[in-house]
Amino acid sequence: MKISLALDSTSLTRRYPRLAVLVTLFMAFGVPLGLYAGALAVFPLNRPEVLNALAKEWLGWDLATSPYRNLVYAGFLLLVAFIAVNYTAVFGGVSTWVERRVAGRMQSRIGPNRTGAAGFLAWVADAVKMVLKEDTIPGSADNLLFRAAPYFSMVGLLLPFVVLPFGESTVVTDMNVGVFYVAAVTAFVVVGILVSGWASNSKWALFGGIRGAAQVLSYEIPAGIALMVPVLMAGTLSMQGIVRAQGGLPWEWFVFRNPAALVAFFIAVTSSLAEGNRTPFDLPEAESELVAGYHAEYSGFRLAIFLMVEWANMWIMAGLAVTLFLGGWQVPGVSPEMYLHARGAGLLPAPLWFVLQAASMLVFIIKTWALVFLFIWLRWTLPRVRVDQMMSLCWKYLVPGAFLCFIVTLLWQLLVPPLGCKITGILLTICASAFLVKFLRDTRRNIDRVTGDRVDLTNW
Amino acid sequence: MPIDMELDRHILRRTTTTEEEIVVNFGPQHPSTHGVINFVTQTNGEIIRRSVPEIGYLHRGLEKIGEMVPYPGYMPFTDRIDYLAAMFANEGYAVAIERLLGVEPPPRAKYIRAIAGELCRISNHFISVGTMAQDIGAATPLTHALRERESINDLLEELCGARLTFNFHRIGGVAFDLPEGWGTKVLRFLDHLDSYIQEWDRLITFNKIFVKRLANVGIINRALAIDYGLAGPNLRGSGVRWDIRRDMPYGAYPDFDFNVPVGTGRVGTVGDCWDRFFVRVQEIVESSKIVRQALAKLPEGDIQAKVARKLKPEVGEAVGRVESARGEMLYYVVSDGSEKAYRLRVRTGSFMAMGIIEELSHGIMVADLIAIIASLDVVAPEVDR
Amino acid sequence: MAESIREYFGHITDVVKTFWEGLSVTLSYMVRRPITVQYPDRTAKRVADTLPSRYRGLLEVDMNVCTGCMACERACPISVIKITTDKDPANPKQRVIAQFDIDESKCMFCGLCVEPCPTGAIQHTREFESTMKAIDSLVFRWVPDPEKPAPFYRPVKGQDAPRAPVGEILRKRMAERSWIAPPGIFGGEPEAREDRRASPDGTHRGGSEGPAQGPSSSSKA
Amino acid sequence: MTAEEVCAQLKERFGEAVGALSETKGDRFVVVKGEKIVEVCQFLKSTTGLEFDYCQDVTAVDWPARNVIEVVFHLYSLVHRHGVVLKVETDRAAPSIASIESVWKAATWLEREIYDLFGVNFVGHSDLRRILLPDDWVGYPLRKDYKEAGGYHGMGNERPDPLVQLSKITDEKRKAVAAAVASAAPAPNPEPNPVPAPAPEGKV
Repeated sequence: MKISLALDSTSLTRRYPRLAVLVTLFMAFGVPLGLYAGALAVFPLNRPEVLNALAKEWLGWDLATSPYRNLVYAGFLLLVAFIAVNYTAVFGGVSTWVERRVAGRMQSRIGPNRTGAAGFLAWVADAVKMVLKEDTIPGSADNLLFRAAPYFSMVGLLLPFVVLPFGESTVVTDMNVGVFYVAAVTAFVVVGILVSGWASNSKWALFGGIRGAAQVLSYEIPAGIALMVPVLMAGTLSMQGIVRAQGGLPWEWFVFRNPAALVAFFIAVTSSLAEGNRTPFDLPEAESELVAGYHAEYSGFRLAIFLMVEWANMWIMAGLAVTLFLGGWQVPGVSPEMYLHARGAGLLPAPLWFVLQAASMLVFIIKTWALVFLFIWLRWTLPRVRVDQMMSLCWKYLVPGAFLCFIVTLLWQLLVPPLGCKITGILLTICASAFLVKFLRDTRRNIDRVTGDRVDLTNW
Repeated sequence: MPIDMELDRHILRRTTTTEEEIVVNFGPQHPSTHGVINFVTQTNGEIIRRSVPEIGYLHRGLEKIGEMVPYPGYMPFTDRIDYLAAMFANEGYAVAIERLLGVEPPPRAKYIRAIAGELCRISNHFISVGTMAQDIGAATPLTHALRERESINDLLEELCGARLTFNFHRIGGVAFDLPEGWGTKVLRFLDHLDSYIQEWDRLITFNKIFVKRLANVGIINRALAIDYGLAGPNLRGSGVRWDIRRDMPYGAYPDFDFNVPVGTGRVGTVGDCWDRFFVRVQEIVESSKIVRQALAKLPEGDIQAKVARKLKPEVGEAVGRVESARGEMLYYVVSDGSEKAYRLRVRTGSFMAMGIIEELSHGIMVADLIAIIASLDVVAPEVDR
Repeated sequence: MAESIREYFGHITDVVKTFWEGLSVTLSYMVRRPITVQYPDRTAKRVADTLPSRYRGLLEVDMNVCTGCMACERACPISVIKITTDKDPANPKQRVIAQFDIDESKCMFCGLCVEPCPTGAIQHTREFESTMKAIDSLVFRWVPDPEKPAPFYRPVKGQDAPRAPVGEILRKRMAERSWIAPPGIFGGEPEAREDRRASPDGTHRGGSEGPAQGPSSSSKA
Repeated sequence: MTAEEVCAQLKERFGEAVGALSETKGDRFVVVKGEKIVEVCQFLKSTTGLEFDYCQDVTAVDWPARNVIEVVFHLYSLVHRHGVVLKVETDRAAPSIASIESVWKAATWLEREIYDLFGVNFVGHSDLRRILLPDDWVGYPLRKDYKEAGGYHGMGNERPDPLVQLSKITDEKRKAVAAAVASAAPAPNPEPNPVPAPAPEGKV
């Protein structure tokens, strides 16, 4: 009793208000920044030739011929994986906090605001709670599959990080089949959903699992075809290659280069919403229908994994869309040559190179968070579609639309000269900006239209 | 007996079964059953073969209690019949006993009843349309609706001291007169409400997914609605222009000018879920009109008719009907000349609405069942009483 | 064909239009004030003090102005009020109230008892926070000690009864019985009350085991 | 159409099976013979000019004194805006009448409720089982002679009333006080005109 009182976060916050702010700041900025910095430091080293050279230069050890070289390489890869896994967990947690705060505000509520400054530590508290809770397994469940299911989802979440470019050089490996690889491995998530739905031996979970399978498999098709549009425009499947084919300014992004790409972007985003089981496509867990759907029987740590996958998947979805359509990490005004020049001639890059890398990561992170906000915002605005509507939307609208975009892009690439692309880019950018301004004005007018409501940022 | 067999044989009245079908219990605890109700549902994948509601989990014997307590003492119990629209449960009981006694409440009391009742109707309809949006998967409209409802609850709390269990009506009048300055507050709120309703429509009513989910779903045509004795917005959603306030006027309602919105099949077929939803949204606007008129025309005078302290109505029986937020609420009171009712019967809109769900459930999808339950606006305590 | 093509694209434009509106509404709430009241610790005033005067909170009786007419007991539809009147043995002309108990755990806050009260002795306060560790702690004895009964109040014509401000007496009472303190109303420890519940015939422990005490006399352990 | 006219039409069609309009205060009703109720309802529903399409309520009243259970039908016509109240009396020992489910679907659930709470058997009902109470409930609660069994499957529904015990304590104490005063008598009258005792809270 006494211990639980002492650990009561509210009373701690009361007693040491500064401590709370410091802890919050550390969790909010220190941890993610540390992970980014780790990525920035480790990723450039993570190549055999660099490691070999470094070992020779600093340690005088000829790694290239050493019998232990594979162990060292694997060790570095583990380091990278460690950073990625932690980043996923932290992002998943932080995004739950963001989601709850944004949802609260949109719903005229406040959201969590007690644990830590602005309630930021709520996700840490939740994670601790989840891990401490009993991990119950229903007696009639298929024990092995029930235990394994969350890890399938987890693997599906983590594998795309291998090719997701965070910055100019901060990518684990730039596969030449990157896009294809992402489309393939994200399907692992649905294996987890399907297995958990079946293994739970619960009717709700079964409904959820089957719905999830049907949904994700269907939406792979429009998603896959829509992803072919930037591939066509860049002429490569490599993620870095696609980003390099774009530029830092909006009219250099693929999304505005031709109208079909714009449509393909919306199709890709819609499909990824469906693949990530986000509202309006949250059918597999459909709270008001299936109670909790595929994870109805899960608790404790396994449930935490499912929830983490659900939220962290937003990063993959958004990051993919940013990479393929929105210019990725391209910093405005920085050409690819500048990275090369800044790198310097030495084995390790010059400081300016690191600054440029950090800038490119920042651009990527900001864009991705903006898309994540869009996902959150959509979730708290739209109702859920029905199963048959989800299917008809996929097959009647998205699939034909994606094919059309594909063909138009093909023709566009063949027929329109580069100048045409540039003009289209600028025109579409202007249009998009005009729509954005109109949208913001509409938003402002919504407040004025309701008697008694006004702009008021108090009550946090 | 294994529970599955019992469900099969007893509730679903099923003698044969195919391998593909499963029986699912939607409830008694389920996010969308609006209380404690169990829908025993026989499904083939996402398609429902039949869904049979099992009720009674909230049965508190309120009709029996009516035979045990004296007439005035039953008023607080009526609050518990329908906790979302207790004003009408109060009013219906008061009207029934007044008819039994031959007492007429003074005009001011009638107006105050109308004001309180219509505010309560707005509050109830906000819950109804909000939870409906929630059941369709949109969480935000519900909290926006609750925001408006909070304002009404504050007003009603100031009027009668409670937010849900009002116990505001008395036999032959009302408990309190309007507080000082209350009318102005109500008018200020109504100004807000009238402008807010348009925002509500922009947010959810015409949302494409929402319309798609509700239009042409759970169609109850005119004949079916009447046959099943549906009441209130559910009946009007099927295009039947029937409103006790207008057609069997009681209280101050003959003095007011208001429309009775009915379902028109604007986005689908007459009598679909969306029509029932939209009827409620329109009724919010109509109720706002009534409150404005009542406040403008509010007569001076007493708020309580002369009624003996010990009520002993003559032998006889009377029916009190009011248009509750969930349709016609009918109190049937039989008096044997003592100070307690000999028999007190409450017939509620939710009970009638529950009866039709089995009929509608053939061949719909799981998600549609949720939409239908939500659109019928059943409140479990009102079903079970 | 043309019709269905128009319908097909009509769906798409509908989606764009209505999503546009819906998204602009939800976004606009980002800069409106949330309606939430940060109960209980971040309010400008105690919430009980912000409630309207008609609010029906916990019942309170001012024994100084109670006439012992028992109208409230009769009005209560669920019998949560128990009044016993008696003669003062020392002064047989003086009628006294030996017992005035309200079981506020069962009370449904309907207000019917307040209405017939001739002096306003029984009133609903605006206090609503009544969490107690044991449900019996919510039985309020307004005459704490039957040995010191309260005499009937005789109303004076043309003069208001000198009633204490509503809520004052109750607040004092509530402060005395913090929810964590043992109830002690039946003169025993909380565990001792278990047998009361367990007794098959539903009868209570006899009063012989301990003297009835006012709630205040329970130890503040 | 008024209740008198409806009653007259019924009398004309069914003769003896339909009683006279009641003369009691409040709402007036017509008593119909149980075996004719379905035909009467069918007639009320389908006859032009009557067209009672809306079955508002079906309920029952138990009269142990007369040894009958009355089943009460509140019917209404949304077309003509008129209503009628029918009553059917059935024997209390074995109450049974024909179901009017075939006339109005609304009666399905209403009759189930009467079956549940009064034990009236509706012959021809498609799904006659308990609706509010559990299937294994004993007795019919809305009958006047129903005695509560005090729980269900070992789940109690009563909480000991603390006020009863407190009354007992008070009585004992008062008796003790009276006895003490009596034994100390004749005591001088302490105060001729007692002022109200200090507030009980003052003591604590």
